[in-house]
Amino acid sequence: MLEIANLRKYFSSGLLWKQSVKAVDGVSFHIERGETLGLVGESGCGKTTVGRLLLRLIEPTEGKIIFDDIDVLQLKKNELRKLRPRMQMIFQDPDASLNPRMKIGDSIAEPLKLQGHLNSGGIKVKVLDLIETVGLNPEHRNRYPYQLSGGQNQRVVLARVLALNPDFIVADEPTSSLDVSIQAQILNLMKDLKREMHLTILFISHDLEVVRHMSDRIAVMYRGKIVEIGTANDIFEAAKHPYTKTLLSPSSDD
Amino acid sequence: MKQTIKVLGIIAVIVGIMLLASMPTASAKLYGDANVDDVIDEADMTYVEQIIADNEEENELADANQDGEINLLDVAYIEGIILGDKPFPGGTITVAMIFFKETVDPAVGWTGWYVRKAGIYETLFANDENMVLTPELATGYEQVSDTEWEISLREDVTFHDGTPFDADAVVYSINRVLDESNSRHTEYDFIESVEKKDDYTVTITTEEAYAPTIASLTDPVTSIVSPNVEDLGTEAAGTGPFKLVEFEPAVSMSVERNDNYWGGPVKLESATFEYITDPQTRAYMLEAGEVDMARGIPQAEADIIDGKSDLDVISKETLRTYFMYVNTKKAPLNNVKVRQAINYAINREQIVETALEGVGGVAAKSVFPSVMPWSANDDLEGYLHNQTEALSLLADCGITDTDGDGVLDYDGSPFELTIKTYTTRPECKPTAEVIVEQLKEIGIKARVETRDIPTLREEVAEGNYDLALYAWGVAPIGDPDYFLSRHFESTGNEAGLTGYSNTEVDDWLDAARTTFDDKARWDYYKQVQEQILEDSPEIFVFYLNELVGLNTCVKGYVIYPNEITFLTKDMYNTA
Amino acid sequence: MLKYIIKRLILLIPILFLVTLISFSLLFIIPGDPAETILTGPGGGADPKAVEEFRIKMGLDKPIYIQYFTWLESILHGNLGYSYQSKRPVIDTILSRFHATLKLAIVSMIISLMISIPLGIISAIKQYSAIDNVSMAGALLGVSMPNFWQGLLLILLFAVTLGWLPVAGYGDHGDLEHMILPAITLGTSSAAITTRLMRSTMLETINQDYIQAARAKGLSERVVIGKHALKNALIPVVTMIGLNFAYLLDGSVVVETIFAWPGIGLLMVESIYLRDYPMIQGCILFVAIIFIFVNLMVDILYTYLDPRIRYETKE
Amino acid sequence: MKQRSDSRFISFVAQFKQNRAALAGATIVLLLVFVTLFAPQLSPHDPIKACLDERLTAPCMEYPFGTDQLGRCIFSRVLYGSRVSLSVGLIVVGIAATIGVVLGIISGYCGGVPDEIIMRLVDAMLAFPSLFLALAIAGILGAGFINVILAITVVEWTRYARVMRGSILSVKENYYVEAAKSLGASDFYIVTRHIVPNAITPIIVVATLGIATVILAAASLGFLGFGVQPPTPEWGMMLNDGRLFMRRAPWLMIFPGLAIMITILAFNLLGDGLRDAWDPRLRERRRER
Amino acid sequence: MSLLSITQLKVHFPTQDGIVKAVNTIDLEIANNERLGLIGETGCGKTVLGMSIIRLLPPSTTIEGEIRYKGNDLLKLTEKEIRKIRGKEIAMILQNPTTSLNPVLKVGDQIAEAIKLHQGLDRRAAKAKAVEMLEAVKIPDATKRANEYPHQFSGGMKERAMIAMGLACDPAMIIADEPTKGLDVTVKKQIVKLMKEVTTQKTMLFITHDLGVAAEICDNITVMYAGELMEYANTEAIFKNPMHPYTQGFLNSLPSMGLKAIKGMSPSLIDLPSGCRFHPRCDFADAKCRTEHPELIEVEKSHYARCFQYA
Repeated sequence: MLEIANLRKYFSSGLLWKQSVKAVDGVSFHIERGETLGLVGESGCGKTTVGRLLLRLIEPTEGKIIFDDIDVLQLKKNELRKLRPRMQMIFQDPDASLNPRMKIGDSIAEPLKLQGHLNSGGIKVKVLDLIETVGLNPEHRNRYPYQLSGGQNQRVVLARVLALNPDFIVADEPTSSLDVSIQAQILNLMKDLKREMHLTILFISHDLEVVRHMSDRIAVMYRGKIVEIGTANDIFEAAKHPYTKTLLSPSSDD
Repeated sequence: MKQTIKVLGIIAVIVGIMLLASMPTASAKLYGDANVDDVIDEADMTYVEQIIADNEEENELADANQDGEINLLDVAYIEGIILGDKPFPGGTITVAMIFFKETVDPAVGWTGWYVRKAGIYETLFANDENMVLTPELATGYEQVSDTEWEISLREDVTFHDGTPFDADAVVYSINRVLDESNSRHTEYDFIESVEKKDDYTVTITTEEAYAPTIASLTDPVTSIVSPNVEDLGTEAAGTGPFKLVEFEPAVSMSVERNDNYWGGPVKLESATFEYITDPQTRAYMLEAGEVDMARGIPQAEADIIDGKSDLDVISKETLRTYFMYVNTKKAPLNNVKVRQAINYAINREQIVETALEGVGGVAAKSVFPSVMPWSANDDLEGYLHNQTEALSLLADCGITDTDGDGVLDYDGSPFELTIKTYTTRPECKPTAEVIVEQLKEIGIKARVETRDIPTLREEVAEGNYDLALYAWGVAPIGDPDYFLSRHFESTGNEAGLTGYSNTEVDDWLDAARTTFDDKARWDYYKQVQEQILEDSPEIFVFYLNELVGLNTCVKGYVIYPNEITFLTKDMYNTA
Repeated sequence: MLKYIIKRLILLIPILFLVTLISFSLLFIIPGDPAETILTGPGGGADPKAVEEFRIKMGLDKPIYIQYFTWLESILHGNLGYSYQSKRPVIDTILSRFHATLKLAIVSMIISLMISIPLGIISAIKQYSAIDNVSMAGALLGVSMPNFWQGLLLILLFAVTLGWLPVAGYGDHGDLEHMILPAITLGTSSAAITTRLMRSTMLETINQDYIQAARAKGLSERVVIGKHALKNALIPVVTMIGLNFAYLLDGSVVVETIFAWPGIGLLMVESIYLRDYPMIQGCILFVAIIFIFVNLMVDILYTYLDPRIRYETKE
Repeated sequence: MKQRSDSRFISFVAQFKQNRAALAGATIVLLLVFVTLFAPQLSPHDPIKACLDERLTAPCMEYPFGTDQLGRCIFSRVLYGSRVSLSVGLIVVGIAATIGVVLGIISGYCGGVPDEIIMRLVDAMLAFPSLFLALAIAGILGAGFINVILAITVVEWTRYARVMRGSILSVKENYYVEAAKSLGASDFYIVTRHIVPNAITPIIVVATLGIATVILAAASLGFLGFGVQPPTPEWGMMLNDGRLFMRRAPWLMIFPGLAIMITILAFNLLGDGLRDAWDPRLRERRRER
Repeated sequence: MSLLSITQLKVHFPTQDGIVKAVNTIDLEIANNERLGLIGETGCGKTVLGMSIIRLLPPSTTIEGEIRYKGNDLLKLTEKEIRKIRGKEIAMILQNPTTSLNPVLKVGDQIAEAIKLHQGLDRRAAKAKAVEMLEAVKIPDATKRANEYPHQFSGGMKERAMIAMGLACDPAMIIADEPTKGLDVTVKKQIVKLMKEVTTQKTMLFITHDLGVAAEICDNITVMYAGELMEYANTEAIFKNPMHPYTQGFLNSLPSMGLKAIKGMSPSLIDLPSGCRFHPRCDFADAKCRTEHPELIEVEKSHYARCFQYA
């Protein structure tokens, strides 16, 4: 389904005295159709950058991304735009993921309008459908993001992402800004949806427990590189890389 | 909180110190003026004698030599002052002036005007307070031929730097004006050469016969400078009653008495000119006692200042005439009757009363104010305010209110006139506004538009105007040719703006320029003045009054109508 | 730090170039002819022959880009061209006039800071108190009152009616008493701005977590405000000095006109009336360059004051 | 104690409503607009009709603000003067904000070379103290309505470009922009639908305060004699004219001066109110704890 | 004998949206050398409770009840007296070290400040002590680090510095507010370990939303919800035998416990539900829960819960 090879992204700064930071430094992995790959690592290890690179929201310095036999990096702007609905992203902060000036209903309807397959009546039906799917009330349609809680907004984001029937979703710390009790709600919802809609997911998180719960396989990232990759069980039961071991160890063993 | 109180306290102390420092300081007194009549003359000698004889009471001023005693020595001292052997206790004067220059070189542009006002430089000839041409550094002249003028010079003069004044200095100074690099050299194109005949005689040869030759030597650009000064831009050495002491561009210039002045004892010891562009500020400074004199005080303040016991306002007509160019190339202004009608519609007395606060000027008859010897005003009738006459003249040209809306119509549409003017002279805008009201009264749809000078000039040159209100000094050198030939001779630059051309006027002007007989010239110029009034290519509105506010202690000040001479040897301060 | 300064200086080059271009392009928009005005005497009118000569002599007949390069050359020579009026190097006049402006600006700045900083602090600490309300109202009036109006009212009151202070003028080379009224006129409006800034940064600072942290240590309010809060709150105020300087320069145009203060603002107004283009361009360019360097200095000061930036630029 | 921080608009309005000073400012501004629109109906006299017999009349029933040196009604002139001031303010801010917003969008959204060029130009423009530059332009162009507008616009647009760019840069950081991009939306769509609506608020604040600045600048130019030309009454020019009669007829100077001050005050109050209501830092501070 | 005892504490403060009832009738005792975990989700009032102990709340706040420290009611002390308690007797480690350290002052000076004030040491001695403290919290190269500014520290180091600051005057009690929030897993582990070490001989109120961390450090745990304490027990009991439905739900929603969510969301402190604060989200709620307000009762020995199930 998705194959990336030797992906690199260096950020440079400064106009005259350039400095570059190797955010992603030669990352390769693949994801099977219908699989959830968990990507764990500490903040600043480059995991979010990987997510963005996959969707070509930023341009990689080097590397290859093959999505469904399409070489994503070779696509022209127009072709990329056509591909984009198939690959979607869920961000950390649900509040910043929604345009504060758009009603919830409009935010969900936006991808449908952009796609242009449905007429306004069709869109309305579909939006109501999606709202129900993610466990919101129809009356939420006319609310603004600030009138909803973080958890509810993350549901809206999910609804918007699902509107396009994507094949692949990058979920970048979707619950890190939520409280524990709400986090459980959202994660469960995601699991249900994945099953129902046969989604392929790259699940990025710093929380090992959460990743274990969500993923089929787990990749551990450290300083821009993937240090270990394997099934959830393999990682938790028989970690090989010392960094993974540190992550897993309880604090008293430090 | 405590800290703030401290800070506020410090501020208060500082302000307090500043206030204390601003207390006025005492100034000089007119020692020798024993009878306190503000002049030192023989009566004072008598008065001192009376004091010595105990017939009069002692006073401080009677102690002329300031030795603490009043005795016969003081009588002698007063005599010395009168004779010029002893310095006149004339004190010092501070004057708020209007304009300044960044240089003191009289040959640069019109800087000569400013340094002459300070009494530093002099010219070969000058106009006195009655605009009579008199020799200054010259003793006289002789016309050798139509084009040759022999000028004899004073022999007893030295420059401030000690250089003797002679023909070389004159040749040097005038050649500086004739030099190509001088921006005003074209005005002196008529001069072919200046030559030294002997030490105290120079010969000026002109290209062709040119009557105003001598008068042109009154322009301060021809000020005679010492040939031995290195940088005339920052230093000065003239022959005038005052020597330059310090010059701070844009701020002030101070001068002191020239003890060796050829014209006799200089009464004032020193003077300081402060350059204050804002008229209101000058007035306030005068009132606050920061200056003893202020030139160009605002008309609205004249009454208030005059009303103060210690202040006076002196006013006098100047040679500055406010007039409107009329676009005679544009219908219906090409019709002389329309121009005359406008002349009749204008109520000049009202303009003076309102726009000029009753003090700022004198209603004009024609081009030259009456202070000008060449003015024909006594023989002219001028245009007196007469709305009936104006309306009937306009009716003659088919300008009547055809549609009964109270506005006169010309050629089927309302008769509109725009008066364009500029704002740098404060009188222009209100004057134009009053004229507009007066034109409105007879039904002309008029309005004012202001421009800055270059824009206005450009629009006028393009013929894009109806009436343009301007102010000109009509005879800075005292000769009528300057203004008349520019404005009314067909080839004149300004006549090109109005489109005025009258062959008779051309002939008269040409004849007057090449005639050397004053009587004959006067006849020509009188005719010209009559004719242009009749033809009205320009509409004369008023002659500006110079308004000078001064402390009553300042004595001997006289207004020169040509706005060239200001500080003279006869002024002093009794304060 | 040195590297940072050099970096900043290099970045200035294109800006300085643009600044000269903008200053010069003022010439493009001239209607009318400067020669006409320059050569018009007190009598009125200018001699057409002289006008033509003048244009050629001053190079006004040349293509505009040549004129620009000539001007650039004069800038590099450091004289900024020659005044049409006095025929002297523009820079001489500007420097002597700027001296007066600088004097006035410094005194105004001192007055302004002496008023605004304590007032801003008190207002912030005692938010919504009477003193806060009064000073904020005053500050609002200060920014809203046109300084030309304020200047005139001050003259009317202190100089004309009460006679305490001189009306106008430079006095003896700009002595203090002549400076008070113009400096107050200039200073109050900038004080108004600074007071508001001081108050708002102070308010912002005292609501920061580290202020709570300082209180949690048991420090007294005096230390908390005077040390922890003030040190942070003053940083943006310091950077305001640069802006304030521009504000003072702007104000100087009007204030110097009213008070006959022979500074660069008055020079500008005079030069405009006289159409002394080299002088106008020179003034504009000079003021811009001064302002650029003041801001550069403020930036450097800022990086010095704020350790967050100081150490970043060091690396 | 973090509260939801995204309730921009509603809390904006709520904040604004609580700010009595801002409401006062808004009221005065509305009043000014009313005066401007109905100046002919409100004026007791023709503002340009001179009545030479009644010159320099002190304020009275007939002439509430007195008359000037040509006997024109100052009250009427002040009323009409609001037209000039407000229209200069609105036109300049309108043009400057449009230019600034467009350039700010280009600069902020595109980045790279266009950003460099625009920002260097802005930097260069900002190097000039604004009144100095405006004065030079107005002075050289000569007095007149259009010239005044031109002169002030030239110096004013930069602030909008700067603010817009900054605002765009911060809005651009929001995930919904990336989300829209990942939905396959075009740049134009993203800018118009997502970025500009969220980035424009600070521009409104700056524009409101900008009107005050512009009116003051216009009045300053008028005062220096480079303003709008007669017969249009303009406050700065009236002040300049009235200056000569400062003592004989102080009302000539006092009323136009007051008019300028009140107008600027009103826009400042309004702008401050808008800014306070908008500024998330201020708002959060009030909500927290 | 408890070191700190809170009785009937109510903390309310006005905002423009209404009165925030952050703390509602709380009774709590902390014994000497006890490490008590205060667990709760965002917006339940736990930080306010911590702040109210050393009275670091804005003046508009209304506080009722008593907070007795060593027998003295802290709420009755003058401002001057409470300043002598702060930092010296009770130190608070505020959350978010990035904003809680003054950016323009050197870290060492910020620590030394309190030492200077409370222990009367001179500048140099205080600074030396500050370096000592930095060493105590295992900051390498402490002498150099003391002269650095906060932004030169990493997140974990800043937290350590905050802890050093709290410990600087050897206070009897520490209030630590979310010291592990926002830290990476590995760093978090280090900080937890450090906290555990340095507080062995101290009384601590440990405020957190992270049950795992609390379990590591604390002897007892109390669960706060909507401004009230819902449950109180020793750490083991809370994990093994949670009594309150909220505690149960909270535990179950942890990923490691199977991610079983509690329905609905936390109420706002402005608009609290009637009856039991938790009833809208509670699976066991009945009519009584909706109308009547349960009290905190001792269900087992030293295990309290606020639920009608046990009434």
